[in-house]
Amino acid sequence: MDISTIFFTIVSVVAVVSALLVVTCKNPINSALSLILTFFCLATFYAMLEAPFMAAIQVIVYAGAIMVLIVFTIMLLNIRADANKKSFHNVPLGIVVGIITLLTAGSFLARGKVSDLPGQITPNIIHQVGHTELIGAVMFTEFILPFEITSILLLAAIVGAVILAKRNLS
Amino acid sequence: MDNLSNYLILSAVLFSIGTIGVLVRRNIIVMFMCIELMLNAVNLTFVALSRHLGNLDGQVFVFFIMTVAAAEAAVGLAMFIAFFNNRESIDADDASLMKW
Amino acid sequence: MSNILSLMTFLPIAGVLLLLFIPKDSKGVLRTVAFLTTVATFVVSIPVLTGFQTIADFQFVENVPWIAAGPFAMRYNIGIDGITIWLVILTTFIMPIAVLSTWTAVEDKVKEYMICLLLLETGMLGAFLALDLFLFYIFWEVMLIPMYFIIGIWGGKNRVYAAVKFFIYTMVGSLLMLVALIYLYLLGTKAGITDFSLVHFFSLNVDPATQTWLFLAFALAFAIKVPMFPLHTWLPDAHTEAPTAGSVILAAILLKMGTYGYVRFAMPLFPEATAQFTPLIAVLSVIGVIYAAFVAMVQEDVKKLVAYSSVAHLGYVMLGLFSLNEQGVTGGMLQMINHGISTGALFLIVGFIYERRHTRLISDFGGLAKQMPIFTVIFMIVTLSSIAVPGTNGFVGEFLILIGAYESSLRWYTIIAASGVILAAVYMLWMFQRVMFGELENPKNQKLEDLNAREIAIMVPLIVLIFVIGVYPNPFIEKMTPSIKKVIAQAKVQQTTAQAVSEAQPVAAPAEAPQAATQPAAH
Amino acid sequence: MEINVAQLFATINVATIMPEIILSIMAMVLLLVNVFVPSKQKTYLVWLSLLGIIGAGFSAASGWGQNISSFSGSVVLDNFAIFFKLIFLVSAGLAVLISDQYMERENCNQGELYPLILFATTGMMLMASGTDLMTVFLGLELMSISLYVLAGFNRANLKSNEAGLKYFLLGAFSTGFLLYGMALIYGVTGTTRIAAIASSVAQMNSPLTNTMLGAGMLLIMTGFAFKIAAAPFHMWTPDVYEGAPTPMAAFMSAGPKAAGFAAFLRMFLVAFPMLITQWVDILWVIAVLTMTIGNLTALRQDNIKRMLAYSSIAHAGYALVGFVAANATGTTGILFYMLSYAFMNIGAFAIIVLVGKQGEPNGSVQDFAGLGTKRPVLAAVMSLFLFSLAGMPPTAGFIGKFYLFSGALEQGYVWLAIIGVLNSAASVYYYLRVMVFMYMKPSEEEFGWVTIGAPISLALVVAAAGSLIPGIIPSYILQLAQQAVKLI
Amino acid sequence: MFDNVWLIPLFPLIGFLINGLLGKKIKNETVIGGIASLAVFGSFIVSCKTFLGLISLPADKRVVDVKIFSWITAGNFNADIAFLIDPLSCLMILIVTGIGFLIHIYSIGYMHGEDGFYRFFAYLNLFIFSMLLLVLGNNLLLMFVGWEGVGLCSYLLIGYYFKKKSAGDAGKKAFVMNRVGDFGFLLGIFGLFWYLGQNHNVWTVQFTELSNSAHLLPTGGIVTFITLCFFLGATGKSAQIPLYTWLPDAMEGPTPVSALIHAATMVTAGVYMIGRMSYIFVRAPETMVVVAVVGACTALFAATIGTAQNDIKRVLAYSTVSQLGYMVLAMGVGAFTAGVFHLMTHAFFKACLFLGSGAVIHSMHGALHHVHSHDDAQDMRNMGGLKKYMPLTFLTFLIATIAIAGIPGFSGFFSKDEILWQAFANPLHGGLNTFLWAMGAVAAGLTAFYMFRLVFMTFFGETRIKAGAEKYLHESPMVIVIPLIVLAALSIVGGYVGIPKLIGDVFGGIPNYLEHYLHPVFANANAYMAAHAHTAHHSHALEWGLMGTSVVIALIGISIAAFLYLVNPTLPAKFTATFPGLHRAVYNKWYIDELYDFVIVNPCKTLGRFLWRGFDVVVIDGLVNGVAHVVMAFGGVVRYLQTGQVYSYAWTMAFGVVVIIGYYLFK
Repeated sequence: MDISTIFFTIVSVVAVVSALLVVTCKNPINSALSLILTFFCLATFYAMLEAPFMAAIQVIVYAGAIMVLIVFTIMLLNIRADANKKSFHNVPLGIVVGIITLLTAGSFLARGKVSDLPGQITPNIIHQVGHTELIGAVMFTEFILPFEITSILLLAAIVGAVILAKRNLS
Repeated sequence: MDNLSNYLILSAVLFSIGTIGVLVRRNIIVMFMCIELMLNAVNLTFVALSRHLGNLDGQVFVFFIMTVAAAEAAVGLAMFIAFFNNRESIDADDASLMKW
Repeated sequence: MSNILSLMTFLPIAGVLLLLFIPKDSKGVLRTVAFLTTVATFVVSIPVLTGFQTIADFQFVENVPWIAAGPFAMRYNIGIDGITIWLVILTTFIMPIAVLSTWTAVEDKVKEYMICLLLLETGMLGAFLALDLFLFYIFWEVMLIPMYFIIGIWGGKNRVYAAVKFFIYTMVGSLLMLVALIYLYLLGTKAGITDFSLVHFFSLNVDPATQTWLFLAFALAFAIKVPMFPLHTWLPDAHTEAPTAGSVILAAILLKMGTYGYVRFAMPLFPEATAQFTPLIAVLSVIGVIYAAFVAMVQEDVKKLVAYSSVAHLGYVMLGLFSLNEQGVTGGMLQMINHGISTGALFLIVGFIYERRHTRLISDFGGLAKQMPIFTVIFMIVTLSSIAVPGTNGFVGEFLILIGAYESSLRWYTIIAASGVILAAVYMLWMFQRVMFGELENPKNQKLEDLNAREIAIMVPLIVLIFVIGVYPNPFIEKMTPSIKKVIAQAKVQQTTAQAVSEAQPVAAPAEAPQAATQPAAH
Repeated sequence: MEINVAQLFATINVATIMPEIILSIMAMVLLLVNVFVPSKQKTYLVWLSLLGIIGAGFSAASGWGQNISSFSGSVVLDNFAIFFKLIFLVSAGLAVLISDQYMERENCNQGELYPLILFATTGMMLMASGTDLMTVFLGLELMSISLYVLAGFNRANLKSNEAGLKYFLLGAFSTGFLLYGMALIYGVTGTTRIAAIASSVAQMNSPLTNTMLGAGMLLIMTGFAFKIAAAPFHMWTPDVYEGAPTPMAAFMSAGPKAAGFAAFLRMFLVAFPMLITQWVDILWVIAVLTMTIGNLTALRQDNIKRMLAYSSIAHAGYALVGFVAANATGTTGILFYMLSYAFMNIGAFAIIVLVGKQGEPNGSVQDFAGLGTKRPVLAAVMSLFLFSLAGMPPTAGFIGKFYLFSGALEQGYVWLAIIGVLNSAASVYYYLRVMVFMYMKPSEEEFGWVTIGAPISLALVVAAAGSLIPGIIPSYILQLAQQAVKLI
Repeated sequence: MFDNVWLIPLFPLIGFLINGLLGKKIKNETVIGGIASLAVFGSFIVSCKTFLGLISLPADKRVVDVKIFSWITAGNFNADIAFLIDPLSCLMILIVTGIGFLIHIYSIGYMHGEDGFYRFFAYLNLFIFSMLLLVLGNNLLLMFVGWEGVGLCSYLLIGYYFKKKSAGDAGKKAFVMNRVGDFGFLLGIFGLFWYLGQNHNVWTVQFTELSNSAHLLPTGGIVTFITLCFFLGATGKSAQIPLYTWLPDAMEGPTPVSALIHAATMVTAGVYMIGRMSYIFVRAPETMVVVAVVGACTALFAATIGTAQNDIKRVLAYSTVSQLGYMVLAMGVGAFTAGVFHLMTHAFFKACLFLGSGAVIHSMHGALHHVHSHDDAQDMRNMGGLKKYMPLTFLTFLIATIAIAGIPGFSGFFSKDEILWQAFANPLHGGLNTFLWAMGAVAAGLTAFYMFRLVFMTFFGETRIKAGAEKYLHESPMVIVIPLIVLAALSIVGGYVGIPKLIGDVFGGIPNYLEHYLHPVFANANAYMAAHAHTAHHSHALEWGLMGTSVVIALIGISIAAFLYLVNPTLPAKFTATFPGLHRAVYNKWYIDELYDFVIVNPCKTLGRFLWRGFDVVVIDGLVNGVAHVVMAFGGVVRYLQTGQVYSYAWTMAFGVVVIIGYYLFK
């Protein structure tokens, strides 16, 4: 058992536990904070998978932007865990479904087979060229069109958010 | 290879937890967070696979997923606010004006 | 005049377009235009009749490509032959009468009403004329829409139920037929058939197992339309609720679509299945005859009684058609016309008294003969025609059907069916007696007026036809004979080979020979 | 790592995405115009958007007959995409035309509506022409996010807001599955290009036993099934259609459904034809369920929008029949059907827009009573749409169904076709029910509030023509659809 | 020579059309009656000419077909509008047009002032037309046209007083019962057509062709079935058991109708038909037994009922049924000529009786009307002693009564005696013959009894009419009386055309003209019988003895009637008081109508009601609507899956995914 495996195990446990906390915490703020923790764990995994750029934007976009937005909203709406109100639906059945989902996923993952065609982007190249640069090269050549679409997507999202959230004109 | 399996299993676990969350939680925002959790699980899969396959397409995909997640968050939260304004509630079960 | 059939079919549409430009309040103009359109259609149909040659081929054929996409090719292919000639004439003949029949009864939404009637005429003519299976299906379905509105908007108290029932019932059957139709076509494509033209399919050899299913699908659609027992329950409802014109058209023409479907499609296309199902159809027809008679006997509503009598009559028609010999099929075809005339006339008659009294319950009447002598005579004649008294048209048809069926393998069914003539007399005469005879007790009936000129004008052509066909049916039969022979040959050809071992010999041999002997006598 | 710009531009053929470009530019222009023109009247935006839509339409149509892949295989310009793009543009155009009057009435006539419609349309077009999982996904999200907003556009209205919320939550949830499926496919094939996926699958030793491939494929299927409202992923549909502003419900029922089918078809018929044995029986069940549930539930609806929502579920089921067939006839049928469905369904919604009062207190079928007497033309046009929806000849709906069921029969799915037609017969009931009320029930209502503006009357004329004419002379459109499906 | 035969039916048809269409406008009774009578008279003239033409031909050439036009042609089925002129049809047209003419004349007087006078004559003409078609038709189908046509006219005329419910009922009953017979007739046609065509390739319904192919038919078997079918037709039309009940009810019609249709002509159509197809009937021995037994039973049975009726017309009606029984019996024993002979004589005396009773009723009715009495003008208990008021009527009536009672010298004697003798001596039925003869003889006695009972109650004794009304009783006008006289005369002399050989020999060999005349018609049948049945030889003494017996029986019947109703008028009442049950049963016609109601009519109605309310509405429509309801109910359930809760939607989706993937993985 090498150090990376141990590290992976520890981070995995943290990720899973914090993910569970997201689901189980009655207070949305606690859920949000747990989610941030999960995101950080994932960023750690990305780094371990030699994708530092992904790790970075995971932290920046997810933990930074999105979660801030969420926490902000929770604060804004001043939602508290209301003890009188049920905050869960059928938990046992949920767990059963979750386990079945997991088993199914495990099943197809176990019996499935990923492609093992060797790709060009080996860790060596990443180390030589740099991950961010590589990503950029791919994104602005092969995937230029999706990239452009995201711009429109964001524009549409902004317009939409404004429309939905702005105060009534009347 | 073992490594990949671990990641895939882990992401499957996270995906399942996210799914359970969507199914059992009543708070809309928490539900949304659980969806984010699901997306992140997918992201992990993508990155792990990308690493395994030795091409960056997966990571680019993750980039776009994040963008979309951000956009969804913006729209979604705006909608939650509107909902809260309308009903003084953030409970998904209160959104049952239309049924049958 | 090579496009005369198209002209005839779509002339009513032209009338519809004209109607659209007439303000809805000028009811008289609307009615007149509609009436003139139907008359014009009838006039156009006359050259078709006079120019019709007594041969088995389709005539006045128009055949142009219409749709071509994927494996399918549909053609605008219409034509007329001995099977359809009289049905078409009947349609164009009944329509002016139908328009006249509700001249005063329909006061509401006259424009829409007339549009519906004209659309219906186009649909019916198209369905009779179509020689392309797909085109036939289109017209077949198109007919439903105006009829639905006619029942639903201008009908009686329970009209919505009746209209929806009519529509969906028919639709279920015809959609299954559509599936069979497509299936048949796809089978055909494997045998080199390139479009939906009917003639291609006659030569198609479908294996018997498939035939069974296809036949069932076709037969179901047609059986609902006929309607055959036990699929008949929509008919009394539809008839009772429909306005007079609706009932008349329904009885006179729409029901014929079902029987026509059997002759033109189900039987010649699937000869082996026809042979296989002949006993079943015969049983149902016979049950229909007897059953409907019994049910008709105890009806309290005149219109419902007539509706059930329709079921019985069409049972005879089906029996005749499935006897698959010349007498039977001729009788069936003739009886289709006869039923159109007589039952159409009966519905008109019911309409007359309904318009006056706004009731159709037999118990509300009695003794009308005193008050309405002309009406009585007309009613009597039509009743007699309906119960097939010799000298009227009904007799010729029923007799040929029964003798044809007796000759065929359906002998025992015929004997039971023939007892229907007794029951028919029972229920019709009983009804007639209760409505027309006895003392004029109900004070409301004492102010009834006899038929007016318009009403008499409607009835006279029908009465004349009742006697003309009854006394001299041969001109009507002659025009159909070659086509009927052809249909029989198509529907029977494989049947004889299939059963060659046992029965074919005595059935087939004499069927051909004496025709030469009797034929010259006809002229 | 050097980026060779010349090489980069060599892979780019802007013509392939010209319609999308035109639409998005027009959307941005509209955003600006809306800000700088301080008019309460927004009708000019309608005409401007229509201009953009027509421009995009011409641009799309001009590419007919070509087959150009561009952006390193991210998108393709082929007849299939063009045909679908025209469907989207038709729905968008009709939706735009019927929006103004409705939004004005409901006091939420904000100019951003039109850009959002155009953005959504752009997303659909990208879905249709995308040949890369990312393009498809982003197109789908662009469409979805715009639609979330459009569904909840009338945010002060509880129902609209709720509709947006439900659509959003469930849409995001289904996106999770879709993405997971895409991830698995990526893992199995090592690529996100559809063509490459296809060749990779083709080269696999045993694609049928690779469960990751199959599971990924089926997860993608569930994602698309959600978009086209196929059972059991249809649950959002009635609530969202009922709550969303009526023109948007109309738009959602036509455009995104078609877009879902476009991507769904391309994905499954190009990438996974080898696995047809694995998805076809599941799709068979889904098709039957979708038709049956949609129709059965629609039978009992009083709210007309909700009824049309269930009917739209049923229609997705019919289209799936053609999909199950997966042959030229069936897919031709899908294309034709989606086009005619856009006309007839938006047409029907247009009538609902017209008949409704503010806040739609009269949204039930019963409130149509007397329309046939008081507004005969409207009622007649509505009847035409309903008959077309019911699949009565001679309307476009019939021809569409004919091809769909023919496809199934051609492939030997006799029972599927029979279930289809039986469903079709059952569906007649609830369409007739509207007509029953319009024509056969008395009413005191005078329908005096019904005013027909120019845009909506144009929409009605177009929709009516589109529902009727292809039913009588369908050859041309059918042949186009046939050419379109040849390429996938 | 027979080119103008078509005029025979044409005249009445024209008369019908004129009166039917224009009668209402004409109004003048004399004109209407004149037109109608003239039409029939025209037919009569042409008929006479035809008859003369026919007898001028050699005996073996006396079968002529006259084709008018081709009527129905379908495949190998062909039926023409064509007339068959042969001795039998010639005789029949003479009877029909001759008696028809007389009754037309009579009706002008009788129907004077009735509502719908024109209608009556139109119907009468239509009847004559149909009857002529029936007897002249050269094929079964055309015969059937006439067959149903006369039934129709009978229906119309019975229901002439349509305001009376009983009249309408009676008309309907007549039509329906006849329809039952027609059903048999039709099946007979089908069977014959099919059998000959299928097996011998003779596709025909034409009489001459049938006659020529009769040798192709086997004995018994299918022929039995066919002939039984035809005989069912005959029982309907000729009011035999079991289908006789309509005829007494038919007396609801005006009396001339009863005379013409329900006595003289139409009801004999069944007999005529059997005669026409004698060559087929004789080939079915079982059928012949049935025919003979039914005829004999009817003769006896109806006679018993006739003894207890008080309505003058009903007595005559049952008498008609009984006499028809004789004719059928004659047919059944192969005595075709005798049957036709009796048919003819019966036409004379029964028409005379009916017309006479009509005259009585007419007079009674007028008298009762004058005193505003509602007493029944047809009830014999209200009559009595009428002979002094209506002497001519009485005389003619008496002559006819004597004729029907079978007193030697009158026409009825010859024909009836011939039948009884043949019943006894025929070669067909072996041991059954004695019974047949016995039943016939008893019936003859009963006939004599009830007929004289009628005469005594009506014309003799004291006047029982309501006091004061008797002064209004009067003899009828000449239009009524003249036909009576003519018919009475015929009742006497009509019998001399068919004097039995036995008697003829006594008077110096007077030939049996009728038998010679009809010989060609029945030659085929007789030849077959001669070849296939063993003719027993009976002595002349036996024949004389039987003849004497029947005369004695008749005289006994008359004597009893005289004793009971002339000498001791209180006795019948005592008798009925002694045997109330028997009297009630006989008076109520043995409850046969009630039996039919109970066994057939009511179950039919109940069945109809059940089929409608129970089966059509509940089961079939219930099934149809049930499917719809189940679908709707299912929709009602399914819609509640749509809870409106986001989480449940999410659950469904998750389930969907799990199930799909699970199915994929573990299938």
